[in-house]
Amino acid sequence: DLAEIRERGVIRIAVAMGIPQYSYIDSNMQPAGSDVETARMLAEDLGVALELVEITNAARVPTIQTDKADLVVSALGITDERRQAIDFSVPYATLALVVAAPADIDISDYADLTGKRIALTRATTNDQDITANTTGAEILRFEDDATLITSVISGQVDIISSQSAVIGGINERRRGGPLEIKFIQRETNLGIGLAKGNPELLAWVDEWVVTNFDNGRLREVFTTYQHRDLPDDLTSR
Amino acid sequence: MQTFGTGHFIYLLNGLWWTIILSALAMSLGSIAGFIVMLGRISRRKWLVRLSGTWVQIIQGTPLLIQMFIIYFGLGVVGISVPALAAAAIATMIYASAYLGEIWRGCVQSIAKTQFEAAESMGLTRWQALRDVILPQAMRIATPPTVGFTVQLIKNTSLASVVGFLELTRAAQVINNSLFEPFLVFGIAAALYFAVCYPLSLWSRNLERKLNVGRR
Amino acid sequence: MSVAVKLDNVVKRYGALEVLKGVSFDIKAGEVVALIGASGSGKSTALRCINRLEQIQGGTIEVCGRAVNDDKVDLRALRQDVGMVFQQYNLFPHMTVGENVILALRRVKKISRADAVQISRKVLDQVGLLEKIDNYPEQLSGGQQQRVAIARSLAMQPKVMLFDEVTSALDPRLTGEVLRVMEDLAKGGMTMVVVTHEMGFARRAADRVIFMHHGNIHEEGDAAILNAPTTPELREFLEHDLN
Amino acid sequence: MSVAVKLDNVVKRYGALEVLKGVSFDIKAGEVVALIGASGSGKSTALRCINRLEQIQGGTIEVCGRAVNDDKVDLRALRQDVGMVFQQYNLFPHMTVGENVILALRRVKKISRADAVQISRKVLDQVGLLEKIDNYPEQLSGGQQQRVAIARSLAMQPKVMLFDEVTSALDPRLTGEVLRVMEDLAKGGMTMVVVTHEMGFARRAADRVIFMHHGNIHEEGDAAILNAPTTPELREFLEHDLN
Amino acid sequence: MSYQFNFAALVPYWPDFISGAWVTLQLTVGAVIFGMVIGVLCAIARRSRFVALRSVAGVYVETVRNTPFIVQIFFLFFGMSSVGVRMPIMVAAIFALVVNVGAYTAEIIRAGMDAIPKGQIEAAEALGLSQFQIYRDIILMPAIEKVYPALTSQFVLMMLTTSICSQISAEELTGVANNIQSNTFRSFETYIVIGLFYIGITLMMRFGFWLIGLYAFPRRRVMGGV
Ligand SMILES: Nc1ncnc2c1ncn2[C@@H]1O[C@H](COP(=O)(O)OP(=O)(O)OP(=O)(O)O)[C@@H](O)[C@H]1O
Ligand SMILES: Nc1ncnc2c1ncn2[C@@H]1O[C@H](COP(=O)(O)OP(=O)(O)OP(=O)(O)O)[C@@H](O)[C@H]1O
Ligand SMILES: [Mg+2]
Ligand SMILES: [Mg+2]
Repeated sequence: DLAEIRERGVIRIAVAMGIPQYSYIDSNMQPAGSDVETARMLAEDLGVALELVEITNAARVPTIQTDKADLVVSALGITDERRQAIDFSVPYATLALVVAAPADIDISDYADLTGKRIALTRATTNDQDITANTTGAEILRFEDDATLITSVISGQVDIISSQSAVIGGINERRRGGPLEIKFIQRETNLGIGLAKGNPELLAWVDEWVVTNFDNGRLREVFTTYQHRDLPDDLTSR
Repeated sequence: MQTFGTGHFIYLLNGLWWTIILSALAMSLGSIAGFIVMLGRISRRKWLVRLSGTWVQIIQGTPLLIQMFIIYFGLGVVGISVPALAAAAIATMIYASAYLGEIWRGCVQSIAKTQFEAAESMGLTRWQALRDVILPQAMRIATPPTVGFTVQLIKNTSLASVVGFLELTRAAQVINNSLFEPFLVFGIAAALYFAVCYPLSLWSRNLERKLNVGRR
Repeated sequence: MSVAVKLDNVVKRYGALEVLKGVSFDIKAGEVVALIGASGSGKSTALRCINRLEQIQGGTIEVCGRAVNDDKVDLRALRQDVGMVFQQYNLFPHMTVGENVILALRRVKKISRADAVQISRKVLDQVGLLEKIDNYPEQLSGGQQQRVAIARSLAMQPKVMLFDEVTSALDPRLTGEVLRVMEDLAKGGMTMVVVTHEMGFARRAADRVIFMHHGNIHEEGDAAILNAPTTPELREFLEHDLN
Repeated sequence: MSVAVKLDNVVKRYGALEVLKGVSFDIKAGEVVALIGASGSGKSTALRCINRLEQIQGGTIEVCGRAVNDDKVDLRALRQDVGMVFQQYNLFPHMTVGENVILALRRVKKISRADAVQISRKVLDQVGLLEKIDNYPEQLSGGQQQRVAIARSLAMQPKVMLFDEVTSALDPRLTGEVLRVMEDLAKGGMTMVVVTHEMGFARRAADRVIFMHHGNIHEEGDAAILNAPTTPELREFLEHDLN
Repeated sequence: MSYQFNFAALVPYWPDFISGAWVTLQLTVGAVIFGMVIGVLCAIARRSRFVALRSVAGVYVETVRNTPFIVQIFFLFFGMSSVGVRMPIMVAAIFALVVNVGAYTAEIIRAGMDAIPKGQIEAAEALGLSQFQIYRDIILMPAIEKVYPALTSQFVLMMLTTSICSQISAEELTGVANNIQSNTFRSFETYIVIGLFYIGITLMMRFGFWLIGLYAFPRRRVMGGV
């Protein structure tokens, strides 16, 4: 818990590398992205050193459950299912989930996906939404965003469900015409995850998020990487 | 938009370094454990044979990925925190012990039973017979399949990424996640694997050829 | 003369197949016995039972006063007393001729390296192969390999030697050489049991001949029975002998 | 009588080692020839050259009027004329005795299954192994395997048979049986070349004996030369014969 | 740490586990059958007299054996679609597995063929059999019989490798497990359950290969030792 972290002088924050704009490796081979920046800020404000625990997407929850890290700051959407396994802070950022496709494909809601082939990243909120809301669509689940993006760039699939931030990256490389956003599935609130039973740590993190959201530092970090603004009422959602 | 540069290449080399470290750990620890498993498999005691047989069956029957996951997170569950390197090394050691044990058992048993008989009828103990007569011969037969397994193990260490281990494949994935140039990045990773594995394969083939000539 | 090997009503089965059906014979110390009989009659099996490479299902075997099929028998001591030369030689292919001979001297008898080398040179000289001491088995002809196998057993100075068809791969000349070695051993008082299908060899080598038939001893006596068999089975067996 | 096999100045080398140094002999149709000589003298090699399992480096070989070492020779036709029984039997371990015999009849001679089975039963009966038709080679004793190998070759009704030490694993009784089969074949007019190290067998089986020494033919003549050798080498070779 | 095991949470997902196992099985069977064919052909090619054939087979075998499966499957799946060939997932996955296991099988079977005693082949030649007949009747089955244990292990290993096919969105056991654990956060329990599934499939495979062995190698029925 909090006292232990202070005593240790190090906070271990888990980040899944490879979520575009949130956490990735920059050209200097250093971790970068809005989540990475957020983690750095948090450690600095707590007055301890930061140890980034680089993990994979699927390991985000188990890493916290088994105490391999103190916090997870990794585009982790706050859901009821996840709340049963770990605790979340108040929202610190959002993830816009969209369905995108080339211009010549006509889709405007879930019902239009019937009979189509749609790709997404496994174990994400996109996955849950699409699985729950469509019938008769062929869903291709890739293990991470990079593979998903590769599948669209290489032309294996045309329609994807992902977070809005990846669309730009895809369109830079794609040959068969750019993707456009067909509809927004939802804007998911992202929370900082931590193990259950740490009220002090949770309280500190909550307070930190609210303070830094209000003073604009968190919003600035987000906008730098994501090129969009966060909603004003985020921390009270 | 970023492009592939020397920084990326060095990052991959760093991943390759960890791949080699992990493989070396797995092979050195795994061969000790594998030797013990082999002894169990050829033992005269029924229960030892059965025990080691079950071990081999279970380990060979589950993917390395799942073994890694269970060891890394499983030890965490019971409160033992192991570093990723240790977890990956333990898992690959266990994995290697089953395969090496089985490969070596096959080799030892392929040495004609009459060699054992000849040694024993000269009064050698079972252990002396094994050490002086059987193992030196089995070792020659065992080298090609052992090298073959090593090559597979080097590639399978890529599964250690599940426990957050940044070896070659994972490094390639991380780079690809920011570059989105899968053919380039994975192509280079494949070439690096090839550069490590092919000499081993070549060596084992030459060895095999030499041994075959010996037997004629 | 004391009894070196004593089989009493020995029964050996492989599953349902009864290979030895109550075999009894005594071999006196210093005696040379030839074991003959048709293929599959149980000759090799009998030899293998004597130094307990096979477990027996009935009867008793005694070698130099030791109960072989007793669970508490000191197997290593037994096997120091009994040397065996296999039909297929079973040399250790990864060792030179010299190393093959030295191995058991060092490991079992714990003799110093220098002494072991000296012994190995002596026995290899005895079988006429001293100059091959640093060759590997593969580099030898069949007959030479067979003689190395003999030398390897001799080096241990066993009290009893078991030879299983040691001349099968040899032309007349080499057969003669092996015979000469065995005659030397006999003069030195060694007990020998020789399985062979060459009657000429049995005639020359053996003090006594035991004829096995379907897992039983059917006829025995001195080498003369090869010229005047009393049972029709032995007569039939010998009838086809070309010589 | 016509010539079945004709070797003219045949040279065979393995690398630098000259194994056959200009060997010449004729074998007439219907003749039985024994090839004897010390281990390594080139007997097996000579047989293997006759049905072109080995390429030769000099000279010519003719079998039933065919130039064996001609590049354009019809190898399959040649091998239908020449049967070979190997020293190591070389039975196909994954096939039963019957299947071993039938295989070439079906594949090479394209005989119907029923006819092939009938032929196989006939030849197996001839070597006394009809009841083993459904057994696998491993289930047979050495002598039985050797006889199956003979039956397998016989079934193809070759004009010439090459036997390489076909009695090495046999006791006198089985050797006798094989001899009887060969005598039947000889009566039927088959040409046979027999490599053997048993002089008794050579005496009984052969019309003519060829003694090889260091890759050359050193002496030849009818079986009488085994009793009265003219060259010192053959005399020395025979000296050690125990019979 | 207080981790409470809760397998009950997984009960509603049993149809998913079953369907995952079924996909794994389909991938395995497909890959074994075609991999065997490729393996035999390549083994023969590697022993061929023709240099060209030998080297083509050699390059294929060495390339595949010395690079990771994940890279191979990426190149096949995404590479093919880059040049406009879009295959159904299962076809692509089986294709990649066949390419992979074919190379390993080729090496194993080649070793078996090399171990057939030369005398056997000479005996067949002496009987007048053609090269093709010798391969079919004398070499192939005994060679496979000799390396059958190694072959079985390789195919089991390949079955375990099918888990990587989840990378290209095949819904096999591991993929399904990842779906389920992302819903339940019972990763441990999920991995333990699919671990048991894999062991079950392994046992089934070994039993299946044993049965096939009984049928394919009648000698073993008589002599024992399958
Ligand atoms: N391991 C075994 N399992 C089953 N049967 C066996 C085994 N070993 C030998 N036999 C059988 O026991 C019988 C006797 O075999 P043994 O080797 O003693 O014969 P032998 O008299 O030495 O014959 P040969 O002259 O051919 O060497 C044979 O019928 C053989 O088939
Ligand atoms: N493949 C080979 N490579 C090199 N040398 C060989 C080969 N085959 C045979 N030789 C050599 O050729 C010589 C003749 O061999 P061959 O087998 O013809 O002898 P042999 O007269 O049949 O002897 P044996 O009575 O021992 O069967 C031997 O010195 C042998 O070492
Ligand atoms: Mg025997
Ligand atoms: Mg020969």
